[in-house]
This record gives sequence, structure tokens and C-alpha cells, in this order.
Amino acid sequence: MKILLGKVLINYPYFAAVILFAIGSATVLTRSNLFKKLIGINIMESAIFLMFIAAGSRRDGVVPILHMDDSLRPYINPLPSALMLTGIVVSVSVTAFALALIVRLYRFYGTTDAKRMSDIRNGVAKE
Amino acid sequence: MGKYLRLAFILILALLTGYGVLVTVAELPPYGADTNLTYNQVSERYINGALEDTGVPNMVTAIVLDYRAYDTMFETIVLFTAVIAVLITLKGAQEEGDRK
Amino acid sequence: MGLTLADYGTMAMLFMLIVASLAMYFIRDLMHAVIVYGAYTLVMALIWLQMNTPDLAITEAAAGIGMTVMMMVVIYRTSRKEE
Amino acid sequence: MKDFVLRRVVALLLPFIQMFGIYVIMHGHTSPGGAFAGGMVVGLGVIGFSTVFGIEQGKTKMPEHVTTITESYGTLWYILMGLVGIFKGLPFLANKLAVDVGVPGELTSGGLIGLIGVGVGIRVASTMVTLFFTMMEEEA
Amino acid sequence: MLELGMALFSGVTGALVVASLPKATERLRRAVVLLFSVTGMVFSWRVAIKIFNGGNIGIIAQLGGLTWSLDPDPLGAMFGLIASTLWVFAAIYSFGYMERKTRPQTYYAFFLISLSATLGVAFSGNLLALYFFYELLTLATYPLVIHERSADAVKAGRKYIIYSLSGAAAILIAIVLTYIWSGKIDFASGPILVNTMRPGLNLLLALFVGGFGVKAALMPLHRWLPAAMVAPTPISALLHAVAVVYSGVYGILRVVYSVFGRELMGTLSLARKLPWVAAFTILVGVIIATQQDVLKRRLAYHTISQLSYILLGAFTLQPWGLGGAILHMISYSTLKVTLFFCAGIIAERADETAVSRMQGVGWSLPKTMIAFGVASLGMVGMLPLNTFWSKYYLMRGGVQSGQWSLALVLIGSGIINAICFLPTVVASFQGEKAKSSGETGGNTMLMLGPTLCLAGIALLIGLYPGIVWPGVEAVVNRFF
Amino acid sequence: MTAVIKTHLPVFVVAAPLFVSFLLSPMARRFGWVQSLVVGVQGLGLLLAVYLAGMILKSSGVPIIYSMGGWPAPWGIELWTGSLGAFFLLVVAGVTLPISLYAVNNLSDEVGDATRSTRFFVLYLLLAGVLAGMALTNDLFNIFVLVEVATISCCGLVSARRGPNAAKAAFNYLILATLGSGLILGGIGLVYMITGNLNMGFAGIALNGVWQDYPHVVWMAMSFFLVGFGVKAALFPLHVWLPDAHSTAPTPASAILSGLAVKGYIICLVKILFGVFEVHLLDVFRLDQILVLLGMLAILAGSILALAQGELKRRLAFSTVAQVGYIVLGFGLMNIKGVAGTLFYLASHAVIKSTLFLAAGALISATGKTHVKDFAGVGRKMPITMGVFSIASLGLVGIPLFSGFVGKWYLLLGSLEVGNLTAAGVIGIGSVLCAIYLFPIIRTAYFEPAPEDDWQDPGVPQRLALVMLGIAVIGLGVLPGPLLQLAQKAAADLLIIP
Repeated sequence: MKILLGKVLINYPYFAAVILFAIGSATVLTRSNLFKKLIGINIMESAIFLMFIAAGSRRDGVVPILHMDDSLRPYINPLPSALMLTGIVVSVSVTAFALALIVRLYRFYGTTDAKRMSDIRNGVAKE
Repeated sequence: MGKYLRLAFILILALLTGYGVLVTVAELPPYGADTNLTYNQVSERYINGALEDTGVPNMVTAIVLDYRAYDTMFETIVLFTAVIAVLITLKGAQEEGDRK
Repeated sequence: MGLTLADYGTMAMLFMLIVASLAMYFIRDLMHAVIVYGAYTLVMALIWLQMNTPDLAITEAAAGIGMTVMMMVVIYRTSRKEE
Repeated sequence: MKDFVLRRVVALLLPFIQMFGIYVIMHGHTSPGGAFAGGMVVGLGVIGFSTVFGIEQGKTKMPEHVTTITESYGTLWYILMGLVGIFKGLPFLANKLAVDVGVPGELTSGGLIGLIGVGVGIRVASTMVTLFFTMMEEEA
Repeated sequence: MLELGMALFSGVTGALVVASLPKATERLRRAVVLLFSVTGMVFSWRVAIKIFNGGNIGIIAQLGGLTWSLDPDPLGAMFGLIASTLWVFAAIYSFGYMERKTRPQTYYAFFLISLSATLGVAFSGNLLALYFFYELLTLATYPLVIHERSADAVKAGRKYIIYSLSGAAAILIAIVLTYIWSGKIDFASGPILVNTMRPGLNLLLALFVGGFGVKAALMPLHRWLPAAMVAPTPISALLHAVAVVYSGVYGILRVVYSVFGRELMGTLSLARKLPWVAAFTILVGVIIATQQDVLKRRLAYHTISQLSYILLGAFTLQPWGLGGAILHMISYSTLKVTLFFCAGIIAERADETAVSRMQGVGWSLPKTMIAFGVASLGMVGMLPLNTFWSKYYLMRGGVQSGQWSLALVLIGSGIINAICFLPTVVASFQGEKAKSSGETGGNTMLMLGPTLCLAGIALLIGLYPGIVWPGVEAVVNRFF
Repeated sequence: MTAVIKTHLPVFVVAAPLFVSFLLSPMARRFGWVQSLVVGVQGLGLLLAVYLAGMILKSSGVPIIYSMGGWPAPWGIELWTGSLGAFFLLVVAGVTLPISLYAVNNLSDEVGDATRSTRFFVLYLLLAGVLAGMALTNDLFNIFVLVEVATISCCGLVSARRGPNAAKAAFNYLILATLGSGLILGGIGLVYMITGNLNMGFAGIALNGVWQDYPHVVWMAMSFFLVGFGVKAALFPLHVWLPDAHSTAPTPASAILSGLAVKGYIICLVKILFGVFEVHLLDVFRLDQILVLLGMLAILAGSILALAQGELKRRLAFSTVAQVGYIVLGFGLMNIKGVAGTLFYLASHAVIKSTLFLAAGALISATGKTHVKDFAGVGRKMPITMGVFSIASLGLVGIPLFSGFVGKWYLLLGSLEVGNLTAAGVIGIGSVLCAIYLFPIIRTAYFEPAPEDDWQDPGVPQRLALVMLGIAVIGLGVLPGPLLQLAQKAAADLLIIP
């Protein structure tokens, strides 16, 4: 157990990523407000980004931009950063689209709460 | 009763997942070490060959816009898709009789 | 492999992230939650900087601000309170 | 918003914000940042301007028919740049091999990368603006 | 080749013609139906004669990445012959019966498609083709079952489809298992599984018998059959006494003799229990039949009982048993169709469906009731009728297989059969003349003709069993 | 010129729909041009796909590898046109063409005016291009990006339908699908961490060397992929978003979502499972059995839920849940017959389900009714629509000589070859249940008296689309030839059997 925890401590960014992921998905799944769901999605995705970047990082590394003079220290792995640039764009797109959907839902239901919406819908169905 | 059962089920599931995740995290290659498995021929080429290959000193840009330009093409397409989706969602989507 | 001072700094920032995300879970006022989200993205950008990826940091900062603005706009136009 | 100071400051800052954004776009391959971040900055500049001066004013800066075209053709630009490689008898999206100009490390280096970046930047900026305007719009 | 194709496609072609003439007069439609069913019959006869004389006709097609083959052997030819012959009678009977019913076009179209499907089942040369036509038969007869469109009919149709498709699913699984274990599925080269000794054969047999047993109304899979009696009478007669149920019976015969082969069957523990399942169905079916008041339901349960005669004969795995089974297929079908036709006439002309209120019907419908009486006697197994011979051979088969008690079951069932039908016949000639429109009138002859004709044929076969013997012999020689 | 096209064929197949989709948005005013461009590029795509598949078949499965930007495999992204890719490409191109034909002049009811319809077509073409990309890609991160584009365009297509229900469904879909993509990205991250490669082939090789040191990581990555793609592909317990989304979407969107999008995710999952983890690891971690179990569960639950639905499109949507079960089950069988069968089943279900949705859409828009029981007598008034619907239903049930049967036959062969009688039984029960929930629709349509309303078959392009699909259902059942061959080759490639 101690060894396990020691290893977890060494891998603290991954651990933080896992916790953030858990909080994010909990927000998505348990909060009924649509904004909260959206924020949860964003937290979750940034947790994954964190994991990726941590995977490419190294303690003695430097910024992966070529410096003619500073070639003694190693560069960090540039690939995860490149991937996560794409990832950020993706999460921006999803957020924008989800916001648009929220606006449209609000226009109809007058609320941004999923539970209220289904209540209203069932009420409408009963009438 | 059903509520407690459900709670217990969720709790057990969460504990199991948590333990699994903990073990996985502990098992991953140590963070920040230079022995990481990601430092292989792939990143080697990106770090040492970027300038020669692409003429770009910023390796991230070299990867984004040259080595993996295909991904970036789809990245811009994601944005494009999102814009079109937003427009189709908000413009003229109301039907008559909608209430506010 | 021991942990260096930089690591403890990163840890602190990660801790801030976790606190911020928990805050976003619990805060009822959506506008406040979104403001916390803006702070969250900024801390995230700092972490990227700490991990030597300035490209990502700049993008994250820009995207974070953009998204926060968008969310604020939408919340401003819809409802502020979580029910 | 009617606040005089705010209006003046924004009016003054706007060119600089845009310039910074364009700088980030153009120098994406030599320094941190890139087309996406730069385009975002440009777009946010316009957004800031229209929050302060009103949507109508903002729309005159970037009318809808312009954003429609920049969005679509900005993305199309990427594929066209990719096709340059094919016209030169190289694979799709070949950059440096297709057009090799400039010394490594300078602005013109990297073949088509700069051009692609400009396209992506324009496209991201117009995306942000479109998103903002669409969200701010009254009932359709 | 040509005969096979003509026999097979006459039904479908006829259906297409009928369907493409929505505004045709009734007379024209009848002519078309008669033409194509007679074509089907003639060519099935030609196929059968060729096959009985040792000829060989086969079509093999590669469709859907799989091999489909049509290659009738004597057993299949015999089934095709029975079905297509009775089809012509049923067609003529339908002309009378459908006179005042609605939607004749749909009726005749699916009637003819069913002919093709039945002949396909009969002529199929491998398990896949058998399966295909078996499914096609289900789908083609479904519209006939729900022809009345009443709530009852729809419910019965639902039951029918669910039972049949479940059975078909079991058969498909069984076919795939057979294919995996033996690598072939065609019947021509002897029993498929003959060299396959492995665990799981009992399960395979159970799947096959369960699957085909649905259509053969083997208890406890019989429940769809009484429900499906809401169909028009010619359909009840033809499909639920001959075509559909016989396709199930035929499938089981195929499984026993062409898939497993009698040697292998003899070694399976399940195979030794199957005669008793059949015996159980025989007794229980007929006992339930005596309890039914509605004539058609009584006939339905009786069908369930009688089908198991055939299965029992087949399960004895003896030449006499098989011969008896084939003979019973012939004789039973003629008699049962007669019974159903009579029931239909009674229901149409005397407007009576309950057995308990049949007093006096005989006076108003004498010819019908005489035919009914003849057929009833046949069901008991009286001498001048064909079933006497078939029951005799069945008993002989049972005795030959060393199971004396099977013969006792048959005798017992004959007695219960007598209780089941003879009182009705006697009662119908008692009391006053019932209210009835009599046996005259425009279309009655169209119904009465086939009925009497079939009763005559039954008598004829009973008096001269030799006329069907070559066919039965050919079938038995094929497998023994 | 032809030589150039031949060399760059994989790129053109992916890029052509995308290229056209960027052209459309500014020319919304000339809606006629938009439509002809869409149909034209889909036709071109079909031609190219057929040609590519022919090349693959002729070279008996030797893959065409195209390095993007000239960077070879571990550094750049490559398009790997193997048998599986060509197969799925053919399916995508073959199904998207009729669907786009169906959408011609037929969107104003459900989507709106020319501008909105143009945007609908843009999203549609993006989805088509991305699905083609999914067929060909051989890079883990590329899969993620493609999946993301597909998700957003799917949700966009759903929300293109006017009214609030579609927006609600689209939001739920978007949130759950993004949750799924998060998991997928997490899985990719884990794989990248322990292999250092994103190219699937190289990652597979690297993983083979190191997996014993990281068993939990491998297990975690596998479950991430399974759950992530499971959410997107509506694998049974994770299907909650599907019925709403697929039943509220505009008709052509329902067709492509149910017919193709779901399959695209499954193909991606399969590529990752079989390409990165490979058969050996799947065997070690018992993932095959999990797949079979999930498949059986999905078949039974999906069919029973479909039975309970009264609305036509919802019933079809739940039927998709069940059919996904068949496909997943087949991949879990891990033998060549099972996998080839499941691939063929995937293709035939793509055709059949699009047909069913298109026909259902035509029925609903002609009659204005949605409930299964309301279509009494439609069969006579709308002979083409209902005829094609019946053909597709028979195909889905698995009547011989319709396309569903060939797939089911091989699925049964595969499951019985590994001795899994339960799976075979569930497949059988599934087709019976399928008949129970589809046949009543046909019965009411043909055998019940029609009301006096004036219901008519849809317009010429729609009828053409329906007939094309109907012919495909029968054609695949009668002459599956090349497609089946391709599926068998693809199965052999996946299972690494020479």
C-alpha cells in the first residue's frame, strides 16, 4: 500500500487528472442544470489534456522551440502539446454548440434545467 | 429501500473503479522521468529533425501544421462543423406556436 | 526520483484546479460558476506553462477567455440561477 | 454601454489587439502561439468591440455575408493548400517539399505553413465572431 | 429440369397474374387459378413419376454465397404429388366457398404462392432450400390465416407467425450446426451425419424436431393450430390439414432419414423417446378433440393427433413403419380434406358450426353428411377405407421395432376416433330436418363436387391399395 | 491525370465531400445547384469507392498506404486502405448516395428554408466525408478528431429538426457523446503513454513488447475504449440517448445516423481493438467474452424495448440498439466466419436501417401520423414506399435471399464454430423478436382498410432513392459476392490469419 501510494505521489499529475475527470463526469451526470453539465464536460476534457501533457513532460526539459544556444538541456516531447492543441479546439467547438442548444432550449422552455424541462414536456403531453 | 440499494451499488462501483484507477495510476511510467516510453524514435525525429524537415523552429507548430497536418485539417473542420451546427440550431429553428 | 520545488508548485496549482472544479460543482449562481471557470482555465494555462508548453498555454488562455465570454453572454441572456 | 472611458479605451486598444492577434498568427511557427490562438485573439477583439459599441456597430465591422464566406473558404483554403502538393506531384498536404522558400527560422520559412496558418487564423476569428453574434441575436 | 421449374413456378406465376389483374371478373380469375394449379399438379405428377422410376432431376444455384439445391427424391416427390393434387380440389372448392367472401384477389394470390412454397419444400435438395421454402410458406400462408381480418384472426395470425418463426430459428441453428459438424447439407448423398459420432447429437435432434415439430403440431408446440382455424375453410383444410402441417412432418421425416439416417438415429437416446412423444400426442390430441364443440376446432385437434401417426411411423425406424407413414400421409390427407370441406359446407349452407346442434343437418345436406360419414369411418380405420391399410402398416412397424404398446396406442386411438366422429354423423340423421338452404344453388356443386370426389378417391385407395403402392415402395426403398 | 487520381485516390475519397461542403454555405441562394452538387459528389464518391474496392480485391487484400504530407508511418499520419477500409468505404458511399437523393427537395417540412437546408447538407457531407475518413485512418489521434467531427455533425443534424424536442435530444446526445469522446481520448492517452506511438500498427507492435509490465493500464485503456465507443455506438446499457435522437432527427438524418454513424464508431472501435491490442491481448483480457455478452444483452433488451414502442421511428431506433448487439457479438466471436459475417451484417444493416428510416419518414410526412397503428391501408396507397419498407423488414428479420440472412448465417456459423450455443440461440430469438415488432406494421399497412385520405408516394428523387435501397437489400442477399469476399479478407486481416 505504501509503495502504491508512493508511486501515486510520483505520478501526481495523473492522479489529479483522474480526480478532475471524476469530478467532471460527476458534474455531467448528477447536475441537472445544462450549464453545469457543460462545465463538467469542460473539466473532464481538461483533465484528459492534463494527463496527455504530463505524459510528454519531463522535469529537466525545456520549451520545444529550437534554441541555438541552449542545446544542452533536452526538449520536452512536443507531440502531446500538438495533439492537445487540437483537443482544445475540439472542446471549444463542443462548448459553442452546446451553448447554442442551451439558448434554443431556453427560448422554448424558459429554463436551463433538464428536470424542469422534462416536467414541462410531460405537462404539455398531458394537456 | 431501493434508494439505499442503489446508493450502495453506486458506492461499490465507485470504490472498485477508484481502486482500479489508483492501481493504474501507480502503474503508469513515472511522471517527468527521462526514461518515459514516449521518448522514442517518434519524438526523437520531431525534436531533432523538425527544422530540417519543415523549416520551422517551433516543434509544436511543425507537428501541428506539417507532420500531422491531416489532423489539423480536421481540427479546422471541427470548428467549421460547430459553426454550421450552431447556425442551424439557432437560426430559423423555431416553429410556430413555440412559447417563451 | 525525488520531487523538486517545481513539482510542489505544480501540485499546488493542481490542488487549486480540484478546488475550483468542486466549487463549480457546488456553486448555485451560474455566473459565479462561470467566473470560477475562467479562473480554472487561467490556472490551467499556468500549469501548461509550468510544464513547458507555452503554445498550449496561449491557446488555452485564449480559448478559456473566449469560452468564458460566450458562457457569460449566454447566461446573461438566459437564466442565472440554478434550480 | 455608454461609459465614455470604456469606449475610448476599447477604440484605442482594438487596433493593438488585432495587431497582436495577427502577429501571433504570422509568427506561429517561430514562437509560441499559433493560428488558432491568434485567430481567437482577433475574434475576441471584435467581440470586445461589439460588446462595448453594440452589436449593430460590431456587425458593420464583420457583416454576415463576409463571415459566411471566410468561414467556408477559410476551411477550403486548407484543402487547397493540401492540393498544392498533389499538383507538384507530391502527397497531399506536403508543405516544405512543395514550396521551399526562405531560411529556416524566419517568417517565410516552412513552405506553405505560413499560408495555411493565415487561412486558419482568419477562419477562427470569423468563427468566434459568428458564434458571438448568433448567440447575442434576438429571437429568430 | 423443365418439369421441376414448371411445377415450382406455376404457383408464383399464377399469383403474379392474379395480382396484376385487379379488375378481372371472378370468372377470369378462377380460370387463371385453375389453370396454374392444374399446371402445378400435372408437372408434379410428371416429376414424381420420373423420380419413382429412378430418374434424377436437380437444379443447383449459387445465391447469396450459399448453395441452394432442388433435387427431389421419392419422399419429396410423394409429398409434392399429394399436395399439388389436393390443391386442385381445394381450388375448385374455393371457387364455391369464396363466392360471397371479400378480397378474392388477395386470397387467390397467396393461395397460389403457397402452392409454390409447398412444392419448394417438397422438392428441396438441401437443408438451406428446405429452410427457405419453409420460411416462405409461413409468410405466404400468414395472409390467408388473417383473411377474415377480425380481431380473432389477427391474434391467431400473430400466434402462428411467432410459433413458426421460432421454429424456423431453431431449424436454422440446427442447420448451421449440421453444416459445421459434417461440412455438407445436401440430401442426395445419403444421410448427412452418418459418419459423425460426437456429443451433442441429441441436442441437434431436439432442435430439428422442435423446429419442425412446431409446424407438425407436435405437442406441446401445437397451440397455434386450433387458433389458426379462423381462416377460411379451404385454407383450414388445405394448409392446416395438408400443406403447412405436412411441411413440418416432411421436415421431420427428412431429418430422421436424410440428416441423421436410421443407423445413427438408432443409437441416440432421444430417438428412443420420440415415438412416445408421438404416441402421447396421438392420444391426448384425440381426447381433446372429443371435448371440442366447434366442429373446426374438433377437426384441428384431430389433425394434431393424426399427424403424430405419421411421425410415429417414421420414428419406429422400420421399413413397415415408414411405409405406413407414407401411406397414412396419402390417405389421411384425402380424408381430412373431405372432413374439412364438409364442415365448410355445413357452416355455409346450414350456418352451423357447433357439433351439439347438428341434429337434422343430415336430412338437409344428405350428400355432405354421407361424405362426412365415409371420412369418419376412415378416421376410425374401417376396412374399405384407405386408412385401414396405413394403420395396419404402422402397427406392423411398431411391432417390428419391438414396441408392442405402440400398436395398442394406435388401436386405442382408433376407438376414441370413433367416439369423436360417429355420434355426430348418427345425430345428424336424427330429428327433424334442420333449417338449411339445401345442397342446391349456384355454387354448391363447386363445393360438393371436390368433396365427394375426394371421398371417392379415399374409398378407391382403400379398395385397391395397390395403386399407390409403387410410390410408397419407392420411398421405402430409398431409405432401406 | 488518371495516374494522379489513382495515386491519390484515398485522399480524394475523403476530401471530395469535405471540399464540396465548404463550397455550399455561401451559395445557399442557388439551392438547385447545392442539391445537384451534393448528389453529384456522392455519386463521384461511390465511383471512387467502387474503384478503390476493386483495386483492393484485385490485389487480394494488399493495402494501399498513403502517407500524408510525405511523412512515413511513425511520424506522419497514413491512410491505410486495407480490406476493412475499402469495405466500409463502399458501405458509406453506397448508403449516403440514396440518402442524399432522398433529401433532394424534401427538407422544407422538417428542416426549413433554403439556407437551413443548405446547412443541413453541409453537415451531411461533413459526416459523409468523416465516415470515409474513419474507414481509412490508421492513426489513434486521428480517430479521435474524426469521431469528434462526426459527433458534432450528428448532433447538428439532429438539431436541424425544428422544434424543442430535437434540441433536447441533441443536447443529451452531445453531452453523452462528449463524455464518450473524453473516455476515448483517455484511452488513447494511456496507449500513447505506454507505447509512445499513435500509429496503430506501431502502437500494436510496441504494446506487444510492454503489456506485461502494464496490465492494469492495458485493461483500463481497453475499458475506456469500450465504454467510450459504446456510448457513441449505443451499446445496450449506454444507449439512452439514441431513441430520442434518432427518432426526432429529420428523416435523412435519422437514416444516416442509424445506418452509418453508429457503424462508423463501431469500425473505429474494432480498428483499435484488433489493430492495437490485437487478438492475443483481447484473448488474454477476455474482452471477446465481454463483447459477446454485451451483444447478447443488447439484442434481447433492444428488441424487447422496441416491442414496447408505439411510435414508428422510436421502434426503429430501438431496433438499431438491438442490431448493434448483433454486430458487437459478431466481433466478440473472434473467428473468421463470425467476423466476416458481422461485417457483412453491418453493411446489410446499414442499407436496411436507412431504408426503413427513409420509408418511415415518407410514410410519416405523407400521412401526418406517427403511431404504428395509424398506417392502416398505406400499402395500397403508397405501394413503392411500403413495398420497400416490407423488403427491408424481411431483410432485417433474416429471410433467406435478403441481405440480412447472409450476415446472420455467417454469424451463426461463427458462434457455433466456437461452440457458443447461447449466442446462436440469442441470435435466433432476436430475429423472431424482430419479426414481432416489424410485421404488425406491414400487416396494418396491407391488410387493413384504408381511410379515404389522399396519401401518395413521395416525389421522384425520393422514390428513386427508396428503389435503389430496396434493390440493394435484395441484391446483397442474392449476390453478396464481392462484398462478402471483401468482408472475409477484412476479417482475415483483423484476426491476422494469412
